Amino acid sequence: MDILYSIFIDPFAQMIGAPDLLVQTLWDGLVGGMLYALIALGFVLIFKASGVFNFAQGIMVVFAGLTLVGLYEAGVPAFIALALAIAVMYGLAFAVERVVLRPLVNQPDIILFMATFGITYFLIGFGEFVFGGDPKVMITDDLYLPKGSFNVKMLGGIVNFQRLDIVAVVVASIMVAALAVFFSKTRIGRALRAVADSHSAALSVGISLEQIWVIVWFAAGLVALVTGIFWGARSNVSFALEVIALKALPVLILGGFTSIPGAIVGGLIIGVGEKLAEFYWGPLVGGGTDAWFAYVIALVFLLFRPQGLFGEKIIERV
Amino acid sequence: MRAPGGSQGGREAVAGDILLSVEDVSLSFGGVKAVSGVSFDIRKGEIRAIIGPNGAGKTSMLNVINGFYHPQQGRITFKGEARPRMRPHDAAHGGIARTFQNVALFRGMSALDNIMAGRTLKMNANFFWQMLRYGPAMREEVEHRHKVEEIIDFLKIQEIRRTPVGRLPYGLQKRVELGRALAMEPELLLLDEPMAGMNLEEKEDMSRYILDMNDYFGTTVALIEHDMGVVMDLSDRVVVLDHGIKIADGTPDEIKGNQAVIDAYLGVAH
Amino acid sequence: MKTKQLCVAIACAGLMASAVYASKAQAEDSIYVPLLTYRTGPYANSGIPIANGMHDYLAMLNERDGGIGGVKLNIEECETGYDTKKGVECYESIKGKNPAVVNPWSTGITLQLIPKAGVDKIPILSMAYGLSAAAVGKDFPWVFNPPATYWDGMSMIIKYIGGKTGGLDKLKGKTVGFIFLDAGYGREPIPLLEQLAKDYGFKVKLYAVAGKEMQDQSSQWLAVRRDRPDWMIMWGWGAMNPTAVKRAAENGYPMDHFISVWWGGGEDDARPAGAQAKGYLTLNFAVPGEKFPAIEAIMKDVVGKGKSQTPKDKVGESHYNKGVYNSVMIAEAIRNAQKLTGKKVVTGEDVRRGLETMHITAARWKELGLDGFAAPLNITCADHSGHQPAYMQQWDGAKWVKVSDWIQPMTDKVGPMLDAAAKEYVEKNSGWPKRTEACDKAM
Amino acid sequence: MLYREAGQFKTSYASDQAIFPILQDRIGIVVILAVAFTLPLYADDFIVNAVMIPFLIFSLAAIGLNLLTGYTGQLSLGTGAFMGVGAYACYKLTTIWPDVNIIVWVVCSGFFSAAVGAVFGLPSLRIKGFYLAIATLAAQFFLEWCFIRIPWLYNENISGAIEVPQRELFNIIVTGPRATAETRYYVVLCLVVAMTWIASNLMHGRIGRTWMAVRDMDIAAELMGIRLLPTKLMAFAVSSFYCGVAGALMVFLWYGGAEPAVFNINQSFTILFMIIIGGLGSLLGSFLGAALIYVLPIALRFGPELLGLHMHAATVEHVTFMVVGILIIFFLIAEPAGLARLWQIGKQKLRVWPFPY
Repeated sequence: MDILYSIFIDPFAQMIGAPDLLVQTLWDGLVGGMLYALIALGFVLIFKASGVFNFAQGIMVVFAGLTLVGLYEAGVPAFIALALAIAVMYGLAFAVERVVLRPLVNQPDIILFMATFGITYFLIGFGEFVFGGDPKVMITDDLYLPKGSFNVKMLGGIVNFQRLDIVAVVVASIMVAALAVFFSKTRIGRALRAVADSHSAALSVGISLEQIWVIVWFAAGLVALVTGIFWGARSNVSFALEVIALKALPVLILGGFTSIPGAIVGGLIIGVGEKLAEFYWGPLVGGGTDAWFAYVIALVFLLFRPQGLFGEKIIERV
Repeated sequence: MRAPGGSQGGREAVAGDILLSVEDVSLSFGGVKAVSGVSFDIRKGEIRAIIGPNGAGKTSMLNVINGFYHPQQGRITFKGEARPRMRPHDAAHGGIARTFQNVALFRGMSALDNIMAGRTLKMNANFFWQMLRYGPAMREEVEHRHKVEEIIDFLKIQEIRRTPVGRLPYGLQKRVELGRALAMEPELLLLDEPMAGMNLEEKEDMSRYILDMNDYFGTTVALIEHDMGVVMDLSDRVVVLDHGIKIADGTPDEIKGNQAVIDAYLGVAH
Repeated sequence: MKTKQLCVAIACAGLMASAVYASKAQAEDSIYVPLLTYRTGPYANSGIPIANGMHDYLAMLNERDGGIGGVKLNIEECETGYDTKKGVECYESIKGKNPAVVNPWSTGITLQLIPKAGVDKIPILSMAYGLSAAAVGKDFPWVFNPPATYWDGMSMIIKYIGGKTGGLDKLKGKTVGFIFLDAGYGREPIPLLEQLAKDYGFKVKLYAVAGKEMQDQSSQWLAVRRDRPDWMIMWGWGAMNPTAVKRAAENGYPMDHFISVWWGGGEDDARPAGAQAKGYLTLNFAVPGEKFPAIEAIMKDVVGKGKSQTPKDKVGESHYNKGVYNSVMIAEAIRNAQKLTGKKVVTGEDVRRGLETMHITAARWKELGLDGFAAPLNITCADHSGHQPAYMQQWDGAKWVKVSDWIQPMTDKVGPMLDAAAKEYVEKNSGWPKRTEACDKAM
Repeated sequence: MLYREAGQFKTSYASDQAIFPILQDRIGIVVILAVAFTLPLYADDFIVNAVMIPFLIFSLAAIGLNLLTGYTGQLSLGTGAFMGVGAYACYKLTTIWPDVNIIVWVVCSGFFSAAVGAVFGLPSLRIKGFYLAIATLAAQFFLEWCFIRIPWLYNENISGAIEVPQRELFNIIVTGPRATAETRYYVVLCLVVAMTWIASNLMHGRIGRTWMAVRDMDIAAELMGIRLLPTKLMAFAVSSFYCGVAGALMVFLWYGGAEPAVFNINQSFTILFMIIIGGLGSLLGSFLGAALIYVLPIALRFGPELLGLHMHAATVEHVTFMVVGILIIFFLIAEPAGLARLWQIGKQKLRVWPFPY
């Protein structure tokens, strides 16, 4: 009975008893979810336009962040460093297209997936070689990112908001909105969708596959840079960040591999879900559940909706 | 066109028992009706053709017969037994084999292995002997290899035995697929457009195989085909579907003169 | 197509060829000191300064004194990336080259090497990490974990907390939170903490941080906010430390009630949070700073001459000096071994004896040019840790400041637990060899 | 000229169904086995201990994953965890019943991981491809967490790690620190050879054909009477069995102790690299992939020193990462079907050499 009580009643009693903590948990989950969503967004962009499951997105986040901070530490002014980092991400997109994607065009998905592992390895080695393996402090002040926090008195307690988190959520929302508009309203965006539907169809309407790949990888690079800045500011810029990218996978499952709003909704569900689980139910099993909870949500979810939240129902044909 | 090797002047009507009957079957996806209220039967030993313009619901009909789709309404009786929730592998166990409109071979395997895979149901050496590839497992392999070699000889594909089927030309792939279905020694063989995309010579070969198979092995065949010449020559009875509805059923001669069929093919509005 | 295949063939051939033989014969007139370090991977922030400190001190001995006892040290780093697999590979590759001592620098690698040490006759020096029970020299003749074990560290922290509360008996009814890396390393002090909680009547709250989640930690710190423990103790490593410090500050946890074990005491752990981290406390056993003559010698002979990877401004930092401490022990052990055996080029077996007789007094520290650098160290045949004291240092917003005297561990509590743990280890590993190595007299 | 099958006529289907129908291949296998079994006579400890033993163990794990991913087409990222299940099962078994022969327990531990693998294979009926990969990722992280969180699994050791006790086989020490590299090598080699032989038998028979049928076209397979769920579950079980045995060997005959981090996600990825680079659906590819992915970094780390080049340890590591990354991409471009396919092409060329037309 005790167990049942602590599973089914106690957590809810806690939620009602200390609503400020509940709000705080939800807010933290929201922020974490938004940041997961940013990483997932990078995956979605590339998957949508080239069908490549880009495992390197995680290391691209680290690499982008490192480039920015590394250049700054080398004496480049912050905003020039930012511009240069963007240029580097473009160079990376260009190089990936030329060296990896072009020779592997029309290969099965798993081969391209594997190739992105190659890219991951290379970027880990190259990043550490150039910038060193020691973690770097994100240059929040120079980028005029706010710091500190403010407390809001509500529900008989205090809810703490980090200014940085608010900016992160706002920037992430703007990026998502911008990308959604880009995909649906612009000529290039429509071309990208054409590529996603059929490579040959895209070719037949005169769109160069190469250009499109460069554009999506560059867009994913930009997303990675933004993600790197915010994750870097939350802890620091180091290669340990790479593992966070794995969290984007359950987000993708929930949201579907090709849906931009799906990435956001999935991110929020995962972010909020795992925080609530760890905070209210985690102590029952000794904590640390956030290492796997997101994946289990995704797994359970998949069993009922194999196509994801926003995917279309799959009808198998013979 | 007439397939060589068959009897002349239309096939004699085979008046065997009813092997399979389709009664008032309806199937829809979402709101789209693929098949509605179709009934017909297939007799033992006959070659039954299902024809109709594109989108008439022919392939859906085959999918219903071998349990891949479950009809919302109506029932299928096979060998006197109605199995409402039959799964595809149950159908296979019951003796229904099929080929596919777009070749569905196991692309990574050789022609020989593809046909051997067709014998899976007949093999039963347990895991232990399989592991050792010795005793019953090896005996079984060799025994079924004999059967498979017979089929290979029958289809004249000796040279491509070891070739991965992904690398074969389309016509040969279709032949291997037929071989694979044959290897199951089915009572009822469903052929989904066995001659699509073939040239005249290949079509003649394929027609001969179908007839021979029907003669030698006594296999009942239900086939979908667009080539009217082939259909009229091969089949004993023909059922015509259009927009998911059965519009005619009878011998080739009856169908030839049926006004509804002619209208359907000419696209006359209903 | 042809050339492509040729390239592949050549690549394969080259790979095989270079894999065939990878060890190299060693010159007879030097002492081989391999350093297992990690300058890469998720834990590099802690690993780099330590690697630098270890390397630079030994390199300085080579430059300034021409080695130890006239014999040059052949210093070689092997990169482990804090990965057990690579660590074991490193060990296998160095063990044939007659190493004087092995420093695994990872609890995981240490655990793998402990059973091998006695067989390969190579002593393991795991400075203040690894298996706490290895302090029992009777059962672990080849393993050393000076100057203190994790359990010593935990007891020192509780002692410090007791002191701040007005006596250990005043701890009754208080809550102590323990946030730890969810791995063997982080879990090790829990039994002692729970024992002490029972003895002194305080409550313990555990907050596990999974290795993958160490850059996030928001739910753990939220739980801290809910539970409002009076003190927080941290056993973290790598990227976990700076993140925890940041989260603690963000959640408004009083930083001067937040205490970390010595491995959370690097500059890189507190610096990212900057002024917010002000007040954050950690244990330490090697005083940071570059004003010691030995460190100045490093600056002059090694770093100044570009013979090191260390940036000038990082010499003398907290973790760097821990690395130096580690190398001082290596050097002293080699010296002792030379004295004991009369040989110039000593082997692992000799160095083991040298470690067992190590006694670095305050005077000796001064001789070494490290006056006041650390507490005296005394290792004996029975006690391979020394259970030496440590002190508390506090982050003032820009650097570490010493804020306490040397705190002695509660040896009365820790000792019996160590013995029990060692006994259990020996029992569980059937066939664990009985100690046959004789004890030398202290030098 | 040497590689010809002309003149070798098959007189029975049994001999035509043999796994190596060509004489030269059989000779080749015998030579390789002879070299493998005599290796400790002329190779030094480092080669045996740090190259060959892990290489064989990784090959076995790669075979395990290849059975699932290469032959049955079910992408799995839980290999590391399944290896862990084997290792922990073996540890528990041998500490509870220390008198039973350790080899028995190593093999038995495979059954535990097979059971766990089958449970986590259940979603495969509804989920495919990358989606399934993420379902197996849940297995990976959940099991990893269990290895840390269930002290019973590691006998409440304070270190949280498992330590390998000394065990003997016919009075020869095979596990623990005092087992010689040669002994351990022979034990590993025998098991790997036996299990490779079994895998090869399975893949050449009905079971293999069923699995490949499911991989190539699951719908057609189902319409031929192959039940998908039992087939996939069996593939998960057999694959996990191999991984479990590999995990137990890894801890008992190579590391001599392990903490949960050994079985982390990187382990899973490493094995996956091996089979993709080596060749999906090829046993030979599992070995070639393991050689490339495991031996290459060692060669890169210790190679430059051999050539007299002196580099910082960290720099070597960076360069290793870069080179491995470049080589992965290079090999994928050169032959996406893997090293095993390259080998096939080479053999085909040799067969018709010197008159290719």
